[in-house]
Amino acid sequence: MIESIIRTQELTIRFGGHTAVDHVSLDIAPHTFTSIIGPNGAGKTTFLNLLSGLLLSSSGQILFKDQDVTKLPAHRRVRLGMGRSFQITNVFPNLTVLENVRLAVQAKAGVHYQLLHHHRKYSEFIDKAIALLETVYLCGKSEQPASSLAHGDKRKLELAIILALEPEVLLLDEPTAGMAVEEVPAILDLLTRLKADSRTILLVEHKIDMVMSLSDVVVVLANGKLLAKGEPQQIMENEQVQAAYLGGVFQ
Amino acid sequence: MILQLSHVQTFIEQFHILQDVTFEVPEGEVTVILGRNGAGKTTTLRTIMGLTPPAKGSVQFRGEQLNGLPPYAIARKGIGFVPEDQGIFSDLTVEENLSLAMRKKDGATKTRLQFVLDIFPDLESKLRQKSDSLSGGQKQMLAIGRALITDNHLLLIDEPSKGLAPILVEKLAQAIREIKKHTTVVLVEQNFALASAVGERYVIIDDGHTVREGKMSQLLQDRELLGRYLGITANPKSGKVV
Amino acid sequence: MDEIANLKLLKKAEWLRPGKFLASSSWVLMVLVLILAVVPLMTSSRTTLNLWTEIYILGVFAMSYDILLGYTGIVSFGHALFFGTGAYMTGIIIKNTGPTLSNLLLAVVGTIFLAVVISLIIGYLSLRVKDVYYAMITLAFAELFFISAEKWRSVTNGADGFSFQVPAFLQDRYVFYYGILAFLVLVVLLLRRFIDSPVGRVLQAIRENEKRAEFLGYDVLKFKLISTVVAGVVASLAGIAWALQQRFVSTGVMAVDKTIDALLMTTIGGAGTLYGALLGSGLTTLAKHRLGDLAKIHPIFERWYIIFGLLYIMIVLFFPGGIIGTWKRIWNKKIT
Amino acid sequence: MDIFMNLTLSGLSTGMMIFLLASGLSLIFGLMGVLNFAHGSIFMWGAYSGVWIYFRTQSFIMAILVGMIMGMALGWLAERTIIRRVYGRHIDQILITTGLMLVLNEVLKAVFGPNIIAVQIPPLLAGSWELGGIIIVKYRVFTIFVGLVVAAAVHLILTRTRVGMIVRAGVQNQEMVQVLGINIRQVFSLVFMFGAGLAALGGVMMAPAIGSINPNMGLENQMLAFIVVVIGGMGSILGSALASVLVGLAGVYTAWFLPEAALAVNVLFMTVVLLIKPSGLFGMGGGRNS
Repeated sequence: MIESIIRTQELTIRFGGHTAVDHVSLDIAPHTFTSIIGPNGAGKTTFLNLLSGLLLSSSGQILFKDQDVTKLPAHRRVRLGMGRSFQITNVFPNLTVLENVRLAVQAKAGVHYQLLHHHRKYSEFIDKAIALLETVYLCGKSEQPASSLAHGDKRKLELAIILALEPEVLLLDEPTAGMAVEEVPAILDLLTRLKADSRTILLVEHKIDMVMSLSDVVVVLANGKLLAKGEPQQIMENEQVQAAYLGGVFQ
Repeated sequence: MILQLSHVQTFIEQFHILQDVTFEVPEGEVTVILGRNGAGKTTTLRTIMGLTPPAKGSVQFRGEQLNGLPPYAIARKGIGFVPEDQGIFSDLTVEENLSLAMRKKDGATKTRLQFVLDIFPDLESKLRQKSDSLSGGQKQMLAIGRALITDNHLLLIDEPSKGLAPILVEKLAQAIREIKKHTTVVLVEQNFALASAVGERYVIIDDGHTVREGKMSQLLQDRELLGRYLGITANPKSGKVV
Repeated sequence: MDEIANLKLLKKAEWLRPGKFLASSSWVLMVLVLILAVVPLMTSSRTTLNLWTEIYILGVFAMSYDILLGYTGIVSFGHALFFGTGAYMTGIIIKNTGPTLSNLLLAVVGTIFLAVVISLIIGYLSLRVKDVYYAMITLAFAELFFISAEKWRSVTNGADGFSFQVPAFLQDRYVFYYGILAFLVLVVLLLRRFIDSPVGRVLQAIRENEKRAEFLGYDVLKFKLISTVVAGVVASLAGIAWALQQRFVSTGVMAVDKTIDALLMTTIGGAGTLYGALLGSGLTTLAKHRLGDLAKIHPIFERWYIIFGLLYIMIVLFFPGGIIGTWKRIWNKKIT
Repeated sequence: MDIFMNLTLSGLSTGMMIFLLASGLSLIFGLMGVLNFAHGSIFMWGAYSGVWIYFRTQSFIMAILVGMIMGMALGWLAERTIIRRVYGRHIDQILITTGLMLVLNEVLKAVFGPNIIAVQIPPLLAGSWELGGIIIVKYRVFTIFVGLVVAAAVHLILTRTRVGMIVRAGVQNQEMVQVLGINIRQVFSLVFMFGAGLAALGGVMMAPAIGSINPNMGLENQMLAFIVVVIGGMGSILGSALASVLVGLAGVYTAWFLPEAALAVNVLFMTVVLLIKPSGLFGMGGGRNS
């Protein structure tokens, strides 16, 4: 019986004199949709970087399904079941859209060091990749190089890549960043469907309305510290949170 | 109008950050750009400075077109910029940081240097120290002071209160009031208390669009607008925060 | 009616599209091999046949470099040390034990073993650091090998080098020609299979975006190691062939110039296209011989490399896909 | 004892000449992030044009002047025409500067011929002093002196002048330098030119010290300069100076005991430094993949 799928204990990282994430202890329950919000520079992305292994913490611990992953390299965490998206678009630009997803399917299947078989031998990978592209409405563009996609489509492609990894936990860093307003609903729709699958999702996001409508739990970071955690409505009404956003008492 | 942005669009790589930004900055006032996280406030300042040049639209400064000029040329037109991360050269001393900004060493520059040391007395005693050794607040003072050394007509300041203790925020507000006697200021600020205390005009940016501009005093009356664009104050009880 | 004609035309165009054309079938290779196979029927000049085998051998060497540069996205300045290891191993073993087939096989086995070991050691030491440092460390190791070859005179005879006899059956010029051609075809087939294998695909992913590849769960360092081992082994095999063709080995086979030759051939022909490296080998080797001959007219032609250096700079700046890559791009544009 | 003294002097002298080459390399990398594989070629152009003038004028001062002017001209030209197109693109920088190296070396051979040219130490600096049984070669003392003067001058320029301040600031944050109204591209050109000039000076000094010049000397010495820059830390002049001395001394001491191992020791040294402290012994910033 696992109560929390991800647990951080006193997680801290310092850059020179600056403490970007400051003794954050947080439990993420499985099958919940958790959003992390906070003012600029609160340490949200850094926190995600620590969870996913892009950065190593200065002190504190990260447990994933009760296993200590604090020192594991990123690729090992992915294989354990943590998939992440990036704030900046992060695909393989000169490979086709299909190949982008196929590589992720191949990784999930554990086919790593196979030198001599032709990759087409694994036709089930291609089938699965196509199915995933259908999920994100990108099927018609499967043969284009990823670099030719519009920005919104690239974000969809990223989601397809992460879905291909079938992670138990999805770490999403601002999936709608830099999107034209009309492109946002498609991503919102996708996230809603992911939520319906009862996956564990951790979302860093600025768009408060989106956070409020999707989240089961909202976590607020400010100046690297955990400020509040609770249901969306609770958080909205929390004076400390409002103060953090609006800048404290001052005349 | 000292600065005019009309229908400015800016991309960072493929990110369509500014989608339609239009506003004007009257001379001699403090204009505050407000908006939620990720709305495009920082990018607006960086676009004015030429650091992320606009793809479409125009930026005019004292009637001159700034589009297409490199950042250093824009700076020489008389615009100072204090970035979000302060951009202090930590390997250099405080004095070197200041003198790097001096393009001339004439009497006027010396007067301005004195003005900087008057409003930020903390800096005077630390002139010979490596700026690495400054506290967060002192670094902010140095960053703003550095932008005041040159004969600037316009000062762009990005979130100066970030990470500062309340007492320092108050000092900062005084300094900005002092600065605006000489220079027009455009301020990006999430700390609404500070913004409303020093700002005369406001511009609200949301999702890369300017959605409203006007006098700060009017904004303070408009709770609904405040709630909609400035964060999570959906709840009228939040009045006491400000 | 018109529409059907158009469709047919389109189909035909599709077929001619270099991307499809190269990837969809092996027949371009077959035609090429057939053409190359009849070369000896048209000439029996030893010089001409030597020129062709030289192109094939350096082509193999350049293709192995393309695995690093074009398919994994790393710049090595130490590739010649593998080429040189193969050449020296062959030369030294055959010279000291006699020109027999079994000794040649011993040299091949020993070379492969050594190439694997060296590439693992150097790769392990240098693949963790940034690309510029990687280039530097590989250059440093190549210098070490070069100097060792120069200083260890009792075995290598230093910069003067030594000649040796090749096994009798390789002395027949036709046997040698077809042998090397077969070697080339084999390497092309193997490398093509390699780059189309799951590992090869991951390497291209690493070239495109290392971080993303890691976040798919791939252990990037291990894949890069595989890449350096494959490239190293193939380069050392090319070195063996080179020694057999020249029947002479000197420090030249270890020199940085050899690595730079491979870099030039790959980039000019088109990095990341495999066949580009072969084309590059053909161009530079032909130029070297043809322009080298013109040196009798004016010594400036001895400096023919200047032209290739400039061409290379132009290609890096303006045509990153080299000849084949640019050709593909133009074709694709024409069709769409 | 006198052998030890002689070795030390010779090591210091070699170290100082490597420093001339390495300091420019280090500055260019520190400020612009460009690892210049053509740096050794510019060094060689300095040596050849210096020697060429020396043969004609018999003036070593002229040789130094002309060599440096040649180096600076080539550096300026290279930056203007080629290097500035690839700022920020690391792989392309490696490829393009390698191409530049190739072209410069080939043109050099076309102009000056591909053969080794013997060079004598200028009479004024030739010979040696004897001091209590220790023989001190004058030219070595001269190179050490020039090296120290250049190190001090570069250090003073970096710390005391406005341009130096801009360079130091630019190493940290180029964007901010521009925002202060400074055209950093101009500074880049200047530093590139200056670095190339130092490399060329190293070439002119090196020629009499080793007694000859040849078209391979560029790459050999560039290798040592790379090692120095890695050990000393990119962008750190004092680091380069110390590392140059270290590399120079390590080279001569090992060469005395085991001549074959001289380079090996330095290469190993560099590899170890890179793996343990990628930012170099005296440098800032990291070299490790992130």
